[in-house]
Amino acid sequence: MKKIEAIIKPFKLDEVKEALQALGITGMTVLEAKGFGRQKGHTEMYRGAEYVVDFLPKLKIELVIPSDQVEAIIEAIKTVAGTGKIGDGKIFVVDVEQAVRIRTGETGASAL
Amino acid sequence: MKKIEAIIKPFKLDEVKEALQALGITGMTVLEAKGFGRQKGHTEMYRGAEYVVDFLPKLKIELVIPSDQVEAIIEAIKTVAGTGKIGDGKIFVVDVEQAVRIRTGETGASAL
Amino acid sequence: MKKIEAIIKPFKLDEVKEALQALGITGMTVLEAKGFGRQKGHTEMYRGAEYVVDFLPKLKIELVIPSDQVEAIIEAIKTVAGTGKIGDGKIFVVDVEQAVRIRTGETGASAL
Amino acid sequence: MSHLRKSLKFLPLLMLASPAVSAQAETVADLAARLEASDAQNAYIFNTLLFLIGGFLVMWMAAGFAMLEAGLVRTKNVSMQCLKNISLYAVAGVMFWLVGYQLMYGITEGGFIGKLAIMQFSEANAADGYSAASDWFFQMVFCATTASIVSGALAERIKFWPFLLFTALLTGLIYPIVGSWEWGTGWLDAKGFSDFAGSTLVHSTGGWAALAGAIILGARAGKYGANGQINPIPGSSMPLATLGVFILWLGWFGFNGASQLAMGTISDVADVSTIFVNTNMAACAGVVVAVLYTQLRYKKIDLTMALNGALAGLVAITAEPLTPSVPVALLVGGLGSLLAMLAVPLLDKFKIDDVVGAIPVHLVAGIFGTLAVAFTNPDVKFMPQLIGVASIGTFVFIVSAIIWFALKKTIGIRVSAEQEHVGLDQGELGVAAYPEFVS
Amino acid sequence: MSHLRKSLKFLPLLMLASPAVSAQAETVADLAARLEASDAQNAYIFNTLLFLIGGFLVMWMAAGFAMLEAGLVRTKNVSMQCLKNISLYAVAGVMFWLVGYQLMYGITEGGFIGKLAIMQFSEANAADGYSAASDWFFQMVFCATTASIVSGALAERIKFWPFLLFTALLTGLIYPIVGSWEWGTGWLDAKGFSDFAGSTLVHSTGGWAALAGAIILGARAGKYGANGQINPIPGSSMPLATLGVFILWLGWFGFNGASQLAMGTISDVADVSTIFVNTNMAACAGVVVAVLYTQLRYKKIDLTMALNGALAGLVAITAEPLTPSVPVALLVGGLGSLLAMLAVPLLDKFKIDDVVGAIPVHLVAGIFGTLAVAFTNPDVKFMPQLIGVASIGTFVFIVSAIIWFALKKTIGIRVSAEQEHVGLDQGELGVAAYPEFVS
Amino acid sequence: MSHLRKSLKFLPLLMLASPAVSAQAETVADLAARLEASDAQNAYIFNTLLFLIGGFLVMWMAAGFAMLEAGLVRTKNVSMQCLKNISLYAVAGVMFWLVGYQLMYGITEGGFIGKLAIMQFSEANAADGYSAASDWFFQMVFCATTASIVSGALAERIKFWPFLLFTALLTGLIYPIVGSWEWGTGWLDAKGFSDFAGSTLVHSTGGWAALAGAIILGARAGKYGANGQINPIPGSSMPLATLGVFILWLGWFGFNGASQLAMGTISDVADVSTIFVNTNMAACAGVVVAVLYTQLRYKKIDLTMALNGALAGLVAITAEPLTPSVPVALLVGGLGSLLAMLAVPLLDKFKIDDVVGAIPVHLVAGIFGTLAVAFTNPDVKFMPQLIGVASIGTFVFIVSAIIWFALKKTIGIRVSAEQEHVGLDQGELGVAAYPEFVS
Ligand SMILES: Nc1ncnc2c1ncn2[C@@H]1O[C@H](COP(=O)(O)OP(=O)(O)O)[C@@H](O)[C@H]1O
Ligand SMILES: Nc1ncnc2c1ncn2[C@@H]1O[C@H](COP(=O)(O)OP(=O)(O)O)[C@@H](O)[C@H]1O
Ligand SMILES: Nc1ncnc2c1ncn2[C@@H]1O[C@H](COP(=O)(O)OP(=O)(O)O)[C@@H](O)[C@H]1O
Repeated sequence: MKKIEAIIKPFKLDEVKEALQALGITGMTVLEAKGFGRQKGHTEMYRGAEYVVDFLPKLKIELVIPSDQVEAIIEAIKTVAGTGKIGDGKIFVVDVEQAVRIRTGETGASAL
Repeated sequence: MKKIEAIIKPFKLDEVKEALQALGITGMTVLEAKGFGRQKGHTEMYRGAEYVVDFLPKLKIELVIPSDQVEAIIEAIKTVAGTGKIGDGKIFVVDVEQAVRIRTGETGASAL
Repeated sequence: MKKIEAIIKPFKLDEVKEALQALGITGMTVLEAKGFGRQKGHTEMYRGAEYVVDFLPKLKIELVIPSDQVEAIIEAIKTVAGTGKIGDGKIFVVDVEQAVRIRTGETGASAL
Repeated sequence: MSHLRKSLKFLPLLMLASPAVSAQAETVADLAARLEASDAQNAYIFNTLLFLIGGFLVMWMAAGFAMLEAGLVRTKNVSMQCLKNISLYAVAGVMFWLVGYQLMYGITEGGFIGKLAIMQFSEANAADGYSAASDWFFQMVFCATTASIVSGALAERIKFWPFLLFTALLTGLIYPIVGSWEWGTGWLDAKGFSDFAGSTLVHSTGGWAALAGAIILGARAGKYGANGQINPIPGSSMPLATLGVFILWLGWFGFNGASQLAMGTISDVADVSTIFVNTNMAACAGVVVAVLYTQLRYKKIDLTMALNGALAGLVAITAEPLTPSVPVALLVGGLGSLLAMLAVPLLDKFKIDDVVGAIPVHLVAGIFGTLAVAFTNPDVKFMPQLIGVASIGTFVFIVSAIIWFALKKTIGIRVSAEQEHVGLDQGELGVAAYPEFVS
Repeated sequence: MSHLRKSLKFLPLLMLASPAVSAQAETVADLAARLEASDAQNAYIFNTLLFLIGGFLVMWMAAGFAMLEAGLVRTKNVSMQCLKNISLYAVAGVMFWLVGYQLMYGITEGGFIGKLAIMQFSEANAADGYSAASDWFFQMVFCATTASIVSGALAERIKFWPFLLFTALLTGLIYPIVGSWEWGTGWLDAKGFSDFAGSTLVHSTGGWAALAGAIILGARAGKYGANGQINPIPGSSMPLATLGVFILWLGWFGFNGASQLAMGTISDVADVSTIFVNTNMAACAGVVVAVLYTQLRYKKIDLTMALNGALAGLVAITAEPLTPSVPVALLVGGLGSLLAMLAVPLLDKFKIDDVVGAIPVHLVAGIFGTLAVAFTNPDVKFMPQLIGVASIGTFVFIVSAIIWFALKKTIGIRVSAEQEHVGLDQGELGVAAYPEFVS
Repeated sequence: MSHLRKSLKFLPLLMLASPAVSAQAETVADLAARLEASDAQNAYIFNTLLFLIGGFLVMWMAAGFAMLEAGLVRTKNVSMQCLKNISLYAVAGVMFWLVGYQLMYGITEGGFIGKLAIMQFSEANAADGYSAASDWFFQMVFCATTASIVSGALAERIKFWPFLLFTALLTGLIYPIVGSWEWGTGWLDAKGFSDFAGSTLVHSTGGWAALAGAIILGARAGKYGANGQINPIPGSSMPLATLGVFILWLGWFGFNGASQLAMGTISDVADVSTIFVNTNMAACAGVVVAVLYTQLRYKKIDLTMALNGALAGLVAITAEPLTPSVPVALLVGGLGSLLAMLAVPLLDKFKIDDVVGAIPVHLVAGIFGTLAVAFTNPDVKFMPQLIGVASIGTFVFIVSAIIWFALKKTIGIRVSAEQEHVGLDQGELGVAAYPEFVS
């Protein structure tokens, strides 16, 4: 099994979710994050002084999947989460050794 | 070392923490998350229109442990975090190559 | 590629960011977290009853980097995030199999 | 009919008021009658104005309760708490018109119960001394206050509709009945009981109803551990709770001040002023005592207790805000606060779960304040005060308990464990307090 | 010149007011004149006081709109909504002084338009019956209310400066002109149109301006799906929205009550009291209807609709809060609320995106309330009401549309898609509502 | 003794007021005396009512400061800021009764200091012209305002108890002493100094005390970088800050309006009305200038500066809200706002860390407003204004500095670096502002 970690722009969440559902994915976990990267931040004004906010709001999507679905999922995310503008985000793939469904105790791919 | 990533229902945190402490675990990190899965969401009403909220509040617990404790910990989490109802969550196991305690510079199992 | 996961005290973020930038790191993702560990929590008062808050605010920094930079980065984080006081946090290293830049589709080290 | 034209009516109106101006033969007697009419008119206007200003200030307390309670419940129940507070105010208004007022003031002197009748507003009449509508408005907002007290104590687990039903009965029947005994000049008033602005009639009544409800409803899941430990359940927002208390403090000037019921004479308006000062001082003492007490007792100051302390001071002085001197008012407010501080852990000991501290603040300080009148007002004796506190307490507690019990056995009063767990905003209402989070 | 010394002036002043006290030969006529002057003075003070109290209560409504709107926009637009609300109040004040008041009240009876002139305050004069400055203040806060209505409907996508420009024109020209037709005793007043406190003049005017703006501006990105589906966009904070509605409810006692424009007689102050009661009851009915309706229709209660229901009840009763009996006031408020409930999804059907429900509440309930006067006030006929609603509607809608269109074609009224997406707080303003989050 | 019975007293009371009604032989002189008594009574009631309304409006400003400051400190210090605000109001009330009032108003004309005595309230007396208790209440809330100003500037790093101690000294001694010089008719008043509602006596006094404190306390950790850079530390909630400013704006009508100290005559109530208009216009100008200035100067509008601008406009007009015409009031408010805008970065340059902008708003605009009186009120000269500003500034700054210094050297005024870092809510208080987060 592999874990896909995708960092995306927050407003793309719904589209990504739908694309993944279309691929038969039934579960994922989303975390709020702040991203620092090539996308430059913006300046804010507070009491007459400017400051740069260079951590931008992002969402981190984590989903664990059978290894053979990795390519399709990367492809799907790339397609819908991309705007072509800097800051679209990244996809990382990590190996997962075990998965357990708490409710049933099922393990492995059937736990996903 | 392994990293246990457990996605649980938020109100189970205290019980999970206690069960893990009972196993001698001295550290863990918790993140707020939203989960999408088999557990169906609920509809909300806003200004006369319904909409489905299918991302539900979850907590993600991360703890890095010596490899030999994996089974015991999975067992413990399964026992206390399970309600038998859909949406109880998952446990994933990921390999960790290195651990460092920032304060002392200790590495490996002694950093945990 | 490796993923560095560093759990730090929140007020250290800016220093860590600068130290990493100095090493040529161009991207990272930060998540709010609550940490449980050796650092003891504090008691709060609410309506005449005390309770212990033993999950303390932490930040989790995730950055994926080429494998050869691991040591330098651990060193840098250790230096700037350390206060010498309990609770300074941990650094974990996890293997990453693949990285993709959503915007361009670049993969591997060039996606970072 | 329109904004400007209306103003043009002023002069003719004034003419009307002095019909004999141009007549040659106005006599001293004519003039005396005119002066008397003029005095009566001014008194009428001042008294009515006092009711209107006091009324809108007390209406504003509904917002205070809403914010205080929204701040002290968990995020998952905040929208529901807002809904309950605006709904109860609406229901109280309707019920107090439908039955409440006549039940309360349609009583015979020394009687036990008024009449079941809809409020009818008579024509304005100089002899009344004030506008009946203004009086009704002022009395109605008091009635609503009683209901607000209950909503806080039972928060986070009570079902919406049964709560609203109870509110209807509380504001339509229970409160008006006990109100009739005293302010309606019923039997308690005849006994010599005295409750200037309602430490007992309003605050303890709300407190007893809340207590009965809290016992029958049971504590929130997780509040009390298996082996007796108490688990604090912190609320969602301290600044909202603080705002709520400031609102209540402001509204209390109307609550106590306008309970003088008249300001058409020097003595009345001076009394209103004294009431303002004493009301304020009692609240100040309530804060100071709570801050000192929690600092000394717990080594840390408890903000929610400081907020409760202000309210307890206000509740305590409400039974008699006029006769005490300033030091006495400070003492009454300070002791009211101290008693509330002591009552909070006591309730927990009995596993009575009162989310916002309504019982310590409104019931405990209310009882204390009412009894204290015997010592602060020379015209008032202790026994009548005790009888008043006991009889109203017994009546409200028993009737409330019966209603709560009946509701429990029929439609049920408590949400399911599942709903309580996910929160009432999702379970019953369908809109989160901060619905935006992530998506 | 100073706080205490001033008070020492009281006695001499009183002496001045009764110059003949020490004279021996005061006659009945002298006394009659003195009594008359005294009556006139009291009436003057009471009337002025009504304007001042009503005025500060309506001013407070600006805070109510700010909180309601801050609560109903998304977090990323909250700071901007706060800025818009405080800025529009400031601009309304300046514009109503610069041109508004004279345009509104400098009209000849039965006329179509007042004069373009800066407001000049005359010396205080007993014969006026009230202070001109107090009247101006009271009229000004009404004008500001009109502008507040617009800001909510167009939130989350309109540019700041064009919005402020429109506000200036609305408060300086549009509102004063339609105001002049009725309250300025212009042609509509001559026709027999009646709008006691402004269901049409204030609320519908704001509503029409908002409607024109919402159509020309277009919906927020993502609000309406490609195949007709409606995507709710939940706001940032239900407790803030609730606070806003409580503030507005409180302010409405000033809005309607002080629109009696006088309280120097028993009849006037009794009327103000009746207005308080009816205003309150209409809002109560609005809440009750909204809660019941959403429960029955949607199986879940919608808090934002309950809040809108209170406001719709208030708007509906505003055209005639004096003549209805309580049951009629309940009916007017309840129907106003029901119509607003029905209008919300209707607007969505036409893809008109009104963020806070300003159009259902202020326009729909405002029209209904104005037409209903024909049935609640025996002196008012239906046709004049219809003419009033139609003529004001046509005028405001067309003129607003022209202005919005001109602004759109010149400086543009809508932020870029990118700015809308990141939120106006970041795009236009540069300070987030909760700027602290992480770092 | 009870709500309804009381009202039955009205008629007898009226009878009492006209004892001769039934007597046959009432003379013109009798009638004249009765009319005079009636006039005196009405004036008394009106004046007292002005104090009461003004008083509760200014009391409400305490909530405004609490919300403004809660919004502008970081989340980790919000509960503490709430606690400080409610506590300081309580302490101010007690101190102003214990010593403040007599120190302020027990001074001989032209004197330097009043007497150290507890406030004793005399019986109501028609000859006073107003109720002493109402006057005391009104003066007390002014005193509390002074203390509110300090709490904002020193937020996020000062210890609770030393802060409260300073508050006690400020409200019991410092403010009353400078108050006695002018409003107590002391030496400054004799010099011809004029400060209608307290630009200097209240606002600058608070500002000077805050400035001394800010210097001695030092800046928050991290506010000023090693090489001179300024690090903005954004607050927790812009909507709360906005709410606070709306509350303050509303309260200011009481602050300035009721400082007329009388409304029992046409001229007085007309003056109050003029003050309402000017107060409002100055605030409007303050907003407009701040919005324009920050747009032009920084290319982005700064909401917190717009909020400060409104307040600076209000502070500036407070020294003389009566004599200016509207354009002059706009100018005073606008310039006050501009000066505050310029002062914010200036303070930063001197590394004086003022969390909420209390010094620019209350001190800078307060000085400007006081000096400007020489140009807006023909009866006032520049030199006395300068003397007043300078003498009060010197006195307050030096005495405050001594107290702060003494506190620093004894019990310490600053929390530990560790406590500052984790936040005062955790370090000193023990309840987070939003304590619910995760668990
Ligand atoms: N090396 C990295 N490790 C972890 N997260 C990264 C890394 N680089 C970028 N990110 C995340 O991806 C987001 C987008 O990256 P950025 O460089 O701004 O644009 P792009 O994705 O177009 O290259 C960042 O905001 C950050 O959250
Ligand atoms: N494949 C997955 N990858 C990551 N997280 C998952 C995955 N499937 C489920 N989850 C997480 O687990 C939670 C529970 O899953 P769900 O399917 O609802 O019920 P159950 O755990 O009973 O199977 C989800 O809300 C989501 O957070
Ligand atoms: N085994 C672990 N797995 C995951 N996170 C851990 C683990 N141990 C500690 N942490 C995280 O590191 C933080 C600091 O650890 P702690 O034991 O308090 O102090 P120190 O870092 O000085 O050893 C914790 O708050 C927690 O977030």
